[in-house]
Formats: sequence, C-alpha cells, structure tokens
Amino acid sequence: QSAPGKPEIMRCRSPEKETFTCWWKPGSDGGLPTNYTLNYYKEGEELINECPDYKTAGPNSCYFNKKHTSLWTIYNITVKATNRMGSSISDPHYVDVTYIVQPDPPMNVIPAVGIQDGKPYLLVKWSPPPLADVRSGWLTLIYELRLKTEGEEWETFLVGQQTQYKIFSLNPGNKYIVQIHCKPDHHGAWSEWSQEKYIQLPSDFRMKDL
Amino acid sequence: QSAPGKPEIMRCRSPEKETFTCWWKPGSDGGLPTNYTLNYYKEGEELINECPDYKTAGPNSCYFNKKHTSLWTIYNITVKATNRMGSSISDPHYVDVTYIVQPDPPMNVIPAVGIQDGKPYLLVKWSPPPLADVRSGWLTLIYELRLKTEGEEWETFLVGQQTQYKIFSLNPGNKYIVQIHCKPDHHGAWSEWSQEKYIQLPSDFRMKDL
Amino acid sequence: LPICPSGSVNCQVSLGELFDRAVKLSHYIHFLSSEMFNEFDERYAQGRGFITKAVNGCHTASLTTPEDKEQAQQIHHEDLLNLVLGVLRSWNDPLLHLVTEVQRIKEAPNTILWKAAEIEEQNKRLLEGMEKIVGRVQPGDTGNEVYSRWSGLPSLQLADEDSRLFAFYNLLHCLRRDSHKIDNYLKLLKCRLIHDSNC
Repeated sequence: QSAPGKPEIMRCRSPEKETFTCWWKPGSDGGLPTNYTLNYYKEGEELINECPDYKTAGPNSCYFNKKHTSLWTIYNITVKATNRMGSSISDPHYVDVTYIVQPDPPMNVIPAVGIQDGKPYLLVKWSPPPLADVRSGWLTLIYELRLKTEGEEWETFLVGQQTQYKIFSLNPGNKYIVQIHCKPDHHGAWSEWSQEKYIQLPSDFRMKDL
Repeated sequence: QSAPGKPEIMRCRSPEKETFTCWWKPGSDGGLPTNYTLNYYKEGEELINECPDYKTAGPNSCYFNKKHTSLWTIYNITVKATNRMGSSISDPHYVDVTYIVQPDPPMNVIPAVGIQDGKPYLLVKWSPPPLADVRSGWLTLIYELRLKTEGEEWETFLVGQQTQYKIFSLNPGNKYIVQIHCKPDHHGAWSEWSQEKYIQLPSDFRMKDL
Repeated sequence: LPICPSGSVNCQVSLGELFDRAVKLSHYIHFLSSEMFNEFDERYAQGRGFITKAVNGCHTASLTTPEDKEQAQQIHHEDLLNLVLGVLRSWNDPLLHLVTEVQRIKEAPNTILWKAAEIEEQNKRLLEGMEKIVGRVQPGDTGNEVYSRWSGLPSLQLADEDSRLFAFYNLLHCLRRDSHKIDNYLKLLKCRLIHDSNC
C-alpha cells in the first residue's frame, strides 16, 4: 500500500464556447480507496475554487456550466488524488475556453447529383451543429468535406464557411461516401466527422436522367 | 393655376456613415414657379433647421455634410413646396443615418488561378470602396462574391469581412465571371455589384502550368 | 492550448484576444437586439405610429456618447472605454426586468423570449470582459461607476395596452441603438489600440 500516483489532466473541451468539461486519468491508487478533487484558479485571482460539478460529464470529469465559464481568463487547473497514505497533485493544466472549442458534427448532410455544361457534379448540402448562434458570427464555423469510393483513399476539400459544395471531375457509375466536419474559424479543434452518406452516380449521363 | 401638390421624400442614403443625402419628388407645380425648402429637426431638439446644402447632390436633393450628420439620432424631415397660390408640405420622413448606409461597390477586383494539393482554385482579391473608412473601425463592411460561367446561373458566396476569397469547386477549362458587392456589417443596403471581371481556367492542370 | 511559460504564475489572455472576444460578443448582442426589435415591431407596433413618439430619448441619454466619427476619434480611449462600461451597466437592470415582463405580453413568441434571456446573459458576460479590459488598460483605476438609472419598470406594467406596448417598443428601440453604439465603439477601440488604427 502507498500514496496514490500522480493523476494527469487529459483533455478539456467546450462544445459551444459557453460551457466546458475537463477529464483526467487517475494514477495508481496505491492499493487503497482514493478520491480525487479538481481545483482551479483564474488568472490574476488568488481564490482557489473546487470543481462545481463532478457528475454531469461522467467519471473522472469536471463540468463547468455557463455560470462557471469565463471567456476572459485563463484557468489554472490541477487534480489531487488522496488516500489514507497521502496524496499527489497533477501538473497544472492551463485552459483558455476559446482555444478548446470543439463543435459537434454538422447535421442533415444531403448529397445530390447535378449537371453543368453537360458535366456531372455532386452537390452536397448540410446544416451546422445545433449549438450557439452561428448566423451572427458569435461562433463562426468552417467546414471540410471528404469523399471516397469504397476501398479508396479519402479526398478532402476545405470548404470554408459555406454549407454547400459542388464537386466536379467525378467518375460516372461510382458509388461515393461523403462526410463533413467543422471547426471554429480561428482557435479550437475539428469536430468528429458526420455520419457517412452514400450516393450512386448514374453510369452514363443524359439530361433525362436528372 | 393653383397651390403646388404635395412633394414626397423618396430616399435618403449615406455612402460611408459620415454624410447623407435625401431626395424628393416634387408634386404638381400648379402651373406656377414653385420653390422647395427642406426642414428638419433632430430627436430631443426643438430647433427647426433648414437644409444646409441644396446644390452638391443635384436637383431636388439635400446634402448633409459631416458637420450636419449625427448617428443614433432620429431626423424628422419634411419638404415644403411654395408658389404664389400657396404651399404644401410632404409627410414627415424619419431617418436614423445608422440604417441608410449603402456603400459604393468594392474596387480593384483581381481574380487569379492557384493550385493547392493538385487542385485548381480561384483566388479573388479586392479593396473596399475608397470613401468607406474601414481602417479606423468606424465602418465594418462584409462582402459577397458571385461567380458564373457564361449563360449559367450566378452562384453567391458570403465572404464576411475578408477582402480575398478562395473558390475550389470549379470546372477546369471554363471561363468564369466574378463580381463583388459589400454592405455594412449590421444595417444598411448592399452596394451595387463591382464591374464584371473575367478569368479563364486552363483545361488540364499540371504544376508547370502555373 | 495557450502556452504558459513553465513556472509562470500569471499567464494571461492578451489584450488583443480580449478585444477580439469583446467585439464578437458585442456584434452578437446587437444582432440579437436588432432581430428582437424587428420581430416586436412587426408583430405589435404596425400602424401605431410608435416611431413618432420614440423620439423622447432613452434612459442612457444622460451619458454623452460620440455621435459621429470625428467625436469618436477625438475622445480619449480611456473615456470611451468607461462610456462603454457605463452604457453596459445601465442595461443590467432593464434587461433583467425585460426577461420577466416580456413573458406577460400577449402571445409573445418564443423567439422573443429566448432572445431577451440570451441578451441579458451575454450583456453580463460582455460587462465582465469590459471590466477585465479596462483593468488591463487602466491598471489600478477603479473608475467611477458611471451609469444611468432606469425607471421604466412601471411603464412596462401599465394597464392600457397601447401605452404598455409603446413602453416595450421604446425600450427595444433604445436597446437596439445602444447595443449598436457599443459594438461600433468597441470596433473602433480595437482598431485604435490593437491595430494602430490600421484595421
């Protein structure tokens, strides 16, 4: 039996710049019942606060709701493991909420076939994830689209802020798989890819096909 | 011969949120020489003022230079037509300069072809209309770009505040027409579209082409 | 992740980033305020001639704010920052009451209710940010808590429907106007202080 090993703060994420969650990985528990407390202080403040909510985001996590989430400051976060033999504290983890925004994936991805100057193209449309207002620029999202035929490599297209995209130079008769993901325009991380969507291009193109 | 008909204030416009002009349409002149005076008072003020400048913006107009232009305040404007037989006054026209800004079109629109990961893209650059003071932050403009090949429908892209834009989903070998217009970030109207600019995409792309 | 020099105690959000976030937030608040005003105007104010009566000013009229580019550029940035703070503070109380009183309007659509609550919350968040910015630009200066008191609650609760609706119209008209001023001044200040007036 021994004091617990050092926990490690693995990741913090905000889905919409309004709340955020941090997760940690416990160290060894020294063979004893061990409990964990997450403490944080904000830049320029002396006050040490404890995690407001250990439950909402599941085990080994701390959820900061709107009231506890500030955009204007850097959080200095540590996790302390304690058992009967002693305790140990993680390295500090610095969080600036604007940098940890990872949105949910885009929704309603709809691929359709079109024709322009007699050439077939794929028009894919989608909508942003249902989170903070994207229309007003409060949270500006950019998108990437990826496309492949079964068994091939993905081909990725940087789309920018549009929520639709046309892809030319395709092979008639192929069955394509399409996915979209998104990210805040400046800081933050790409969302997961949206659900795979399939579209079959007709083999030969005549106007009447469409 | 009779008293003049009622004039009508048709439109007021500010090109850069620093000055503005109003135009009116005369009513019947009753067959007699008729003159027009524009009067206004500002919200919270008793003082009735007369149009400071009937000349600069041409006939049946009143030009308010910087000294006479205030934002976030409502102007109550009327036009009075007078001839020997009498006079008649227009309905009042309420104006807050914040909401009547319509900029001039963007300038120096330059389309160019680029290549990224072996894919052709169109990079369009432009500059804001010269009258608009975007440098100081007094006026913030957003832009829209539209693109088409001869005989096709326009495709419009909301660009936001940047003054350049990359378009990927293109058809090699096509000749494209590009135009840009702009508008204040919140209120006001879109400018006219800029002059049409043409760009020919090479049909097949090899690195050495560029 | 923001790179904090190891061992450094005071790793902080830069002034430029603070302004970026404040401008994005002020833009969002004004966007919501405009939409709320337009929605209310369309649904409750058509044909009532409220605009002619709305010219008796807003509760923040006592705060002398710049009304053209020249005035805005001549005012010292510390005074303009404090003015922005003053206008924001002046809206805390009315926004708090607006959220409850709007629910009493006949068939008030959810979109108006949601916006009133969202604006109230984001206004507090912007106030927090502005206090941080002022603290950074004028360290040590606690600043005089200038703000304009609002006494419009009774008019939002009047029995006569026309008068009550006009009181809402005037409040939303003033919110649209003041939130646009704040957004405009912050964009100006950001260009001046962060980009040397060369945005």
